[in-house]
Amino acid sequence: MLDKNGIAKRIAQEVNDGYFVNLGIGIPTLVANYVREDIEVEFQSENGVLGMGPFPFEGEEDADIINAGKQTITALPGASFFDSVTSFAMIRGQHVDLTILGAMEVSENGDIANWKIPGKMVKGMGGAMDLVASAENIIVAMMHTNRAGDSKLLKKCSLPLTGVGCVKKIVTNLAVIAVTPEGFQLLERAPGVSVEDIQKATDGTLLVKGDIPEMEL
Amino acid sequence: MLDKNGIAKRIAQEVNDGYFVNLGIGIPTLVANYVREDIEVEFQSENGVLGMGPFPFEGEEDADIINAGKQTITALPGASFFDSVTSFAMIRGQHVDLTILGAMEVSENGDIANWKIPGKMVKGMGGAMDLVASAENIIVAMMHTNRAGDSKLLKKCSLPLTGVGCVKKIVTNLAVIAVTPEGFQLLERAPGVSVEDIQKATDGTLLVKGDIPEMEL
Amino acid sequence: MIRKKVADVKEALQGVQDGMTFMLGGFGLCGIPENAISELVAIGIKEITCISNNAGVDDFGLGLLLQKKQVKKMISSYVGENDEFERQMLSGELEVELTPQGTLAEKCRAAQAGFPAFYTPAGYGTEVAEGKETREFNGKMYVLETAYKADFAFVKAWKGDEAGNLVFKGTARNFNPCMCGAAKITVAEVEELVPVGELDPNEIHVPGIFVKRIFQGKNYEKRIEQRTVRQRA
Amino acid sequence: MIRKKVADVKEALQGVQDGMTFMLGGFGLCGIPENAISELVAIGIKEITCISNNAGVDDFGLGLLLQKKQVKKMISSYVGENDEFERQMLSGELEVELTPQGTLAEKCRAAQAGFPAFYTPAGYGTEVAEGKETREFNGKMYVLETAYKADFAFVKAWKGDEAGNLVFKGTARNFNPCMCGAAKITVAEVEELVPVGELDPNEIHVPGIFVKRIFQGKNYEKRIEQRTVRQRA
Repeated sequence: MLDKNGIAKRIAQEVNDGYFVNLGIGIPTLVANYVREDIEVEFQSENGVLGMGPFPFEGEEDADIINAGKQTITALPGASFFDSVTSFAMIRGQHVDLTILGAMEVSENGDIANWKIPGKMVKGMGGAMDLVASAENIIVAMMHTNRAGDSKLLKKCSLPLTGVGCVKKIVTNLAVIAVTPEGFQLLERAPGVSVEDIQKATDGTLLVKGDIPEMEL
Repeated sequence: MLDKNGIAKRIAQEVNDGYFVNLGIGIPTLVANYVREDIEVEFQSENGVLGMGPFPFEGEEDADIINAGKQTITALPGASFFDSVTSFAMIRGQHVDLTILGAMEVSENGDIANWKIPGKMVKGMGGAMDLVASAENIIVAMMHTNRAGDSKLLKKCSLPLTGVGCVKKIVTNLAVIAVTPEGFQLLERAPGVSVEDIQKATDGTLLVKGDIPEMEL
Repeated sequence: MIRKKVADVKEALQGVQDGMTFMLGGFGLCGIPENAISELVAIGIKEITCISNNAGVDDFGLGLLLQKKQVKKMISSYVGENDEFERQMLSGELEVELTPQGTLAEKCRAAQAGFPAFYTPAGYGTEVAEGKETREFNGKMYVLETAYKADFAFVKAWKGDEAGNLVFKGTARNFNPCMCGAAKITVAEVEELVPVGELDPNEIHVPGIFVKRIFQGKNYEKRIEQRTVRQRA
Repeated sequence: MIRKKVADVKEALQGVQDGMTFMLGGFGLCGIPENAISELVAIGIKEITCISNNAGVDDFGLGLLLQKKQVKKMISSYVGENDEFERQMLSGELEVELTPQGTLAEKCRAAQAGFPAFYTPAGYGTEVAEGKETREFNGKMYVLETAYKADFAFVKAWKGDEAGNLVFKGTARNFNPCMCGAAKITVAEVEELVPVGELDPNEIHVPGIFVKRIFQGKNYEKRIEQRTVRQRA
């Protein structure tokens, strides 16, 4: 079973040379720490920076330079700052190659819910609806089950949707799963996790074809 | 009767303090020469400059700094350069207070034609269609009749339109005319021109109410 | 040149009235019009509608207006940093319209640029599209979104001049440019009002035509929401 | 950082084929991609569609492609400086689609920013609106215009870096920014390719993500169409 950093590490393998990547808040933010150093990648943050770098050294924080999670960050050589309209031109115009974000629920047809629990919690969708409606390549990073132990991989989402039929891949603490026309397809198991464990934690249709390898991390 | 400079001089009186003004090619360009010096005015050129200044001194021309007529120009202190999308945001968004442009024909309901003579001449509309569809305040600068002696102020335009019901005022070599719901209304005569002269040169309905003063130039 | 300079925030806010709709720039607490917000709190304006990506935090930014219950309605994309906000929303005291972030930016830009409406894919198939026209183009579904209407836009820039030209720094730019000229009156506050001619005309982010009033702001706190740092090796 | 630099115009144009649609930046002869145009003439590409505000003059800019009859169709707003163009158009050799200038810019921007269509007032009640959907919003009529589709965009900037970031000078900016990222492949030529890090990230006009290939151009003529001057007092 993976922890949050393990999920981030596995997702980092999906980041290819030449990719512009948008990382959501939470686990996705950690992905930047594990991307191979021999490839060229640029991180975009939807509040208006391309070429985002690591956190600043202590004492060098600048209130005017933050990411979408409102964290102080740095800009790498070759970076650019721009306004929100330009930022979403990058996203909506499919110039961002890969979007990695968290979710409360994903359904087997690729719907995603991550912005609202009616009557209980309403933080808002931020840029997530633009991202999931636009990106060709969306990976969800999340725990396989919620705190109550219920599966977050469902036949149908119960929460208000963020986007429909958009998720391509899911990486959880238990597995790597592709969203296919037939449903969730199990691709890899987390270290020490059995197909049965994953099956039990998955509410939606889980396709298991042949031998399922363990992740290489 | 006015010459081109006279028309420009009369139109310059319509330019008020605090106006952002877009000047078309031809007579309108001359208006800049006659604007009062005690008021604050900025000229916008749709190819991407606000705060346009006079022509450069000889030897100081810069191929990268031109107006919409492709003439070399200068930029005044406080000027800005921008792209075409931003330029038309200014125009379409009605941030430009006054648009002055030439015409081949104007009809008594305010339609304007100035971009095409079918089968004969097709230069294109450039920014004119955006300007006339957007501006609240449009003044046409033109000769009252064409080279063949035919009136350019018509009941209905015969040439393909640039915009509908948009012209507010017309300044010609003979007169200042307002476009009203009832038709062309004569406001002022050019020096030495009689109401009859204007009537004869005007094909559309010409309203003459009371005494028509001569222009003060 | 057309001069836009006003003496101070009081003169800049002349004409604001109860019940009006305001656009406010900023992302989180980054690039927010601190002076305008303080003044809106001070004059006790009421029943306002705010179009702003976020709603500040409990004791800073738009949170100050929420605390005093001056806000009738918030139009935002993300409001997750503000407990008082959540309380007022869940109790029904505060109307909230949540809008995808890119759509929010574009609805401002549409107002600025004279577009009444545009089609965007964001929100298709979700609550956001309810009651809105949807339409297929090239095999993909889109939602028709309309331009915002607002009485005042309050923006904050790094530098500006009397002509109203603005320059931003870092990610403090965010929603500020698209709100300029998107309301009837745009008020810009700047950290530094420089002499006309000092800004390079090639490097102006917002041309002065989009700004009606400009003033030099005071006492910027520029609070950081998440101070994240790394250790020196 | 993702490197976009290519060796020269030949490498930059790899993949261009007869029958393709190209966007070309520039207003008149100001800010045109001179190197790309020369190469398109040199390789003798045919039957192309060009989206460009103007069509050059007889012996420069896009006029060079027209002279050699390489252009099947022009999509422009103003073509009044080119006799050969007028001849080909009136004789029916050349297809021409005239589009209001602001609409032309926005149709590029729509392609860049992922908008399939937008409503604009320009052209309502004219030939331009024929066959297009029209619609009323708030008592005013608008025309529905759709995003362009193009295979290559050729743009010219003043400075650029290997990351594809671009900076423009004066009114040579014009249509270049809205064409970046509006075609499948965007090729930028620059007068000066500077080392990465030299451009201030606050002052970049087009972020590198919108540019696929960049190269340092050569032998810029930058011809002036109307040399207008005033006399010293």
